[in-house]
Amino acid sequence: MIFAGVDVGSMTAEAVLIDDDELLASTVLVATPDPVTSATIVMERVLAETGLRSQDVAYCVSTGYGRERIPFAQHDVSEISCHGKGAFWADPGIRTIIDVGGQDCKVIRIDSVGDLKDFVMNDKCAAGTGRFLEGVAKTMAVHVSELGPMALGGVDPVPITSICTVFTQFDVMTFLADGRTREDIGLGVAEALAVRLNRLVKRVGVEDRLCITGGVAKNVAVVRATEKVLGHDICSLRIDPQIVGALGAALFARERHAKLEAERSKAAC
Amino acid sequence: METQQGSLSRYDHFRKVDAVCDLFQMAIATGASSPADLDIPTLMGILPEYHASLVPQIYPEVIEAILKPKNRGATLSHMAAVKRYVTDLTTALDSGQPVIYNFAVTTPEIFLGMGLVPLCYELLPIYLAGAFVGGVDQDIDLTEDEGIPGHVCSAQKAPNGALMSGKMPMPDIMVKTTVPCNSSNMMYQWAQQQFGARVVVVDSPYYSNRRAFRYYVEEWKNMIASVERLTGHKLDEDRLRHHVELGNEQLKYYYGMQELRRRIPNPDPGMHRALDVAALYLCGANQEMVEYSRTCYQEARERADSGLGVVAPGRKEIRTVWTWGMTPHMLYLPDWLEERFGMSFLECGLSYMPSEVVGYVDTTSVDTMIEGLALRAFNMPMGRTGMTHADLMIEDFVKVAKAYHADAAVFSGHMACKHSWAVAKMLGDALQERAGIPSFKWETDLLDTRFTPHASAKAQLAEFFETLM
Amino acid sequence: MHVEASVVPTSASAVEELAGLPLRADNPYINAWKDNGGKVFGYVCSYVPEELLYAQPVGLLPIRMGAVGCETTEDADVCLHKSICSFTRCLLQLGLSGDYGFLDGFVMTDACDQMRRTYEYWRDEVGLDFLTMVTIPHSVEGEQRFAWYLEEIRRLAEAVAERYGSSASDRELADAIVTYNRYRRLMLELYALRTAAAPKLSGAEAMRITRAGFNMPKHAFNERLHEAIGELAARPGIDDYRARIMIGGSYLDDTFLIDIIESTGAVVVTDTLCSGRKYIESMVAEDGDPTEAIARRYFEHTSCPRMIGGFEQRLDFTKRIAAEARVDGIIFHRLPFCDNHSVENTMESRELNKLGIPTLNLESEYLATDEGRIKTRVQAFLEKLGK
Amino acid sequence: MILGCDIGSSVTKAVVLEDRAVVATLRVPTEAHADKAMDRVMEGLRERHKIDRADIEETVITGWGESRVSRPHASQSILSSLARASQWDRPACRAVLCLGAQNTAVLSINDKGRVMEYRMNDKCASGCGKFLEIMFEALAIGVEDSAEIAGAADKRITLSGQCAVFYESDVVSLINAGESVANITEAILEAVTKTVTTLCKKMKMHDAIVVGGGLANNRRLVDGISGMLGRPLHVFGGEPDLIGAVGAALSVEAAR
Repeated sequence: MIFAGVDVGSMTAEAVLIDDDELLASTVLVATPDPVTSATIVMERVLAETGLRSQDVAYCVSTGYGRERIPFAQHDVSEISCHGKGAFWADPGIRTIIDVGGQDCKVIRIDSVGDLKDFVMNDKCAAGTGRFLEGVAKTMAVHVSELGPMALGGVDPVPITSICTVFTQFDVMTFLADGRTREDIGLGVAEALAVRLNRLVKRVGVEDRLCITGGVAKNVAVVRATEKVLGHDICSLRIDPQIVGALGAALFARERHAKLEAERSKAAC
Repeated sequence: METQQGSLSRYDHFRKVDAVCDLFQMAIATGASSPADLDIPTLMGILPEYHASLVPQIYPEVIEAILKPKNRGATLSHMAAVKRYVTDLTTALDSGQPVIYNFAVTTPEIFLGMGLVPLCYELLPIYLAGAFVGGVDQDIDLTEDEGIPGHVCSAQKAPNGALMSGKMPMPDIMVKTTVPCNSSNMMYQWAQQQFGARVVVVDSPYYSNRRAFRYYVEEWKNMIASVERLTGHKLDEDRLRHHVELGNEQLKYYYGMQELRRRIPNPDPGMHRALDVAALYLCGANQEMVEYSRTCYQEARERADSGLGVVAPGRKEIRTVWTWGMTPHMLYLPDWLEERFGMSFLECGLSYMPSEVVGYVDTTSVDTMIEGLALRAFNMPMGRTGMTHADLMIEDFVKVAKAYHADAAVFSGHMACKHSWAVAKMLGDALQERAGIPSFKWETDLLDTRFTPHASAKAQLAEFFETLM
Repeated sequence: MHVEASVVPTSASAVEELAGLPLRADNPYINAWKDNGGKVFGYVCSYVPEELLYAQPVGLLPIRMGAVGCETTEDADVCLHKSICSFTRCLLQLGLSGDYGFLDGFVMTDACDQMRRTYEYWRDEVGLDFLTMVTIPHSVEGEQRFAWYLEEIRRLAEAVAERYGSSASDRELADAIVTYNRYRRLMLELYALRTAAAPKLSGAEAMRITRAGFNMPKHAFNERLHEAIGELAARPGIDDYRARIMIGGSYLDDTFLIDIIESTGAVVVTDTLCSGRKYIESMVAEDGDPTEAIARRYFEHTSCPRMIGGFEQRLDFTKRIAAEARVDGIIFHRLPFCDNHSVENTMESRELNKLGIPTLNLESEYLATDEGRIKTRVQAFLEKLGK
Repeated sequence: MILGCDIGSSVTKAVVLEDRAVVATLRVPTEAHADKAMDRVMEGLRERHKIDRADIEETVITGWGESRVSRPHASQSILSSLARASQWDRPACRAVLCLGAQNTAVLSINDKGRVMEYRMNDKCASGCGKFLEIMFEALAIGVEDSAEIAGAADKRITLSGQCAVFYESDVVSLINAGESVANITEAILEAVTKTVTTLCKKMKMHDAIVVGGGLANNRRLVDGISGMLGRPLHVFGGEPDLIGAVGAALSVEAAR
């Protein structure tokens, strides 16, 4: 049976299809300001990929910022639970997840069956999030995906002192003007981000195994820097870290559907 | 340097403060008048390992400042006094004295009079933040990791982190005046909860009048009774008198310097404000502290008598009052501003104590001494203006600005200090309208160097002095 | 003074009238009170002895000032730095913009650093016929501290007498005490309807009714509340809720947070707010010297976090209320820059978690607009509770 | 001829004055390199205005990049440049409001053009041009079009929050709540209007306020602020973003 999960964030939207326990297909796209549009497009794409039609989907769960407003989703679950669920599916050994989203990051603790145990979310500040990295990348006129590899070449990381995402961009500009290499700036930014993530992790504590989800997980420099400050290995998932939320949603769709079926059959007899 | 043992070596904050005293004294003893003249490799060679490991963490600007002729004497004597205090404290603790932390505005004399050596909860982090780069940032983080938010005052977050990491001994008793703020009161409750400390409250009434003071004196007597009960140490009249006399002598010079700072040019170096405040917190602690005050006074006096100021001769002096206070983690800032802009630092919210109100402690009897000390606490920085209508703080500063012939005011607002940020606007307007001076307000944190990095603080202040002066 | 006669209820249903009672200048009871020559006094903190004011023969109506509906703080921000909590700034804004122009007096306290420091702005920038302060010791231990508070409220009474030329007799004080005790008992009945297995009203409704109580003469409110309780008891209860939640933390009189929580299917069944359950806790003794009895109740009722040495008592209160309402979890809210509640919430959470009571700590501005982020946390919290 | 340059972190503004009159103006991207920016300025002057290095008696630089220009030059603090330019534009001017990319500054000045007092947006980026850029990026519209787009607003939304980042998440929530771009744009501009007005009110400002900086081109902002202050605002002579550069150049004239 086919289940779908759709995750609409502030920067990207993802959709995942699963067939019982098998990951069928996934799609990631840059989100439009309107979550419903993003969700609709990303879902159409993922269906097109598999040649399936929307009516083939038995149940769909949405998550992310626009979650309550997705017309074709029967139910919505918070991205916090979804990331836990998705990461656990990818690796049942996972107990702690750091999810760096577009405008906020979360540290999620799950138990031995993948259920949410505890979580902490950054206070209202986009410092240390995808948007923070995007701003920096834009200032350096590189694509955010180039930031990681570039930073690995850094030797003497610049000190990123400003707490404000906006002002960090001015700092970066000043570093460039003062002739600091992009590599050193990239590394400085990665380390600043790692420090912020570490502060957040400290609030709920860390239990191995630990993984990072969301686009930032693809930034090698950030991952390495975070491992260093945390003093914990970060294991890489066998799936695209960006689709973890949507996958979790699809898994919740399967659970929820089974639950409803059970209730229905109970009601029948 | 004596071999370290007992709590001096056990608690990193004690050891560090003691070591930084050694280092500053050594640096000055070389006779160098600027870091350039210091033969670092040779010095490192003769330093004990621990001391050597600290050298790279010290602010170069601080070294530069303390080596200047105008700062040498004060620094030397202050360090000697602090070393003596740390020795007295650790000796007392090693001999089994309970660990008693007192809030800054409760005078040490009262505890010394009971044969106890108190430790001002906030004091050591203030010293360390001034000397070392990012001195207590990690301790602040430790506390925030427990869920204490950023807007709570770092003056308590730092020592709390130090307790968590074993850098200071666990408290048996903490004595807290409820002035000046909710933030500090909450953090003492937190310490009570986390460390099982017994918090003895000296309730500081709102208002600064006779009725409030009578109540306050009663609170002091109850506090003394509680501490006596909890420690078994009794207040001894002669011992109390001894320390009160030391304190009185110290105050004589403190008031004297306040007078000297009214002179044009101002002969008293700005970096001393921070040291003076620390000295005031330790008032009556030891003979060396009196020596420090005398040294500052006499040096300033000599400068004044020969018509010299702290600003280079021939240079226009910009006389400033710092309406919030100095910024401990930028200990060197006043010196830096004297050098760059000819600014002189007259008085600040953490140094102003009206001599005409406080005067000296009458040593006639235990009661007169308790009242006198209570009166000082009642009118000490924070104590005086922290818990009453804003008018008192405003009147004080308008008076100071006029009496000290100030050209400008600087409000280095500590972000956690909500009640003074609420007054900042009224204060600035009053100084503009009644003393005719502009105010520059900037945001900083008392101890956390990351809130406003030094570079940006310097840039903001430079802009102010360049544009207005 | 009785004004209910001169007020035409906006609705036959007491619940509807109370839940929809207009605030400030649009409040019919406040207007009727003034039309009858009465004076209206505002206060913010629950350490202000209302009975003492309500008993005054000149006719003083104490109302608890909130800032619901405040949309901007542009004028208050000129006076107050942004590190002052947004409730304080909103309240001053309403003062500066004239929304509280109908007030004859304002009785402040020094309970909170941020609020107490607006006294001078209320005095110099807003200007009121009567402005004073009741100051409160920071610990309730020891008779001399109680004595200070008692003297403070006697001085308040004297100041009022001096300004309005008459003072309340013991008889009048005793009547006020009876009225306020009845008010508290009725409110406790209302809470009992909330904490029922199938709550008779939502948390949002309860907060609106409570707010009406802050803004009506207690005589009139008691009558309408009594009817409302009847109406509510007759209702079918809410039985399809997702979880039973208790809220606590900083001052709250806006339903913003409760609306978000209840929009997830949970129901807020009780609270430990100083504007809620804590406010109606414990009665004033109806015998003995009335002023002293009033002082005792206000000084010794479950304390505000700013009271040193009161933590155990506050924690016990939280535990008791949570058990009373059989809550699934507690959501602590704090206004940014609120030192008292941010530290208190963290302390209480730690102790409660040790006992296996789940808590969620939230922060939001008084004029919050970030519904999305808060809802995500609330929803995740419910999912964590397995709800 | 005097060349005045205001090297901002993103754009470098240049003007050439002759007898206190503007004879040439130029804008080039800074691209985080002050020296290159200066070369581009010289190049532009030569090509577009036929002005050679030799024609320039003196070059005065102000702004972010000043300290980063290696070629010898005179320098001026940005605040005194603003003051000087405003009084040059309007001799009666006693106050200046500059709405720049990184900073919003309010100055009160005396009749000699000396800065008496000033306020700037502190740690908080809200109210500066960069902040608007970021907000409008989230909405996928340009700052320059914002005033017009906001004109179509049909509903009043209030944004709370203290810093750019707070606003940003508020904006994202609004988008997700399905609010119209026009309404959100209006809300953002209204928020900035309030922030700036509050900054102005924190200081005693005398009448005749000159407003400069890139954002001074945004009618919605300028009219809004003027309305809230209950005072007229005079937009700096035609090209408000040049105010700093003009002020820098005038310092030489002033010196004579």
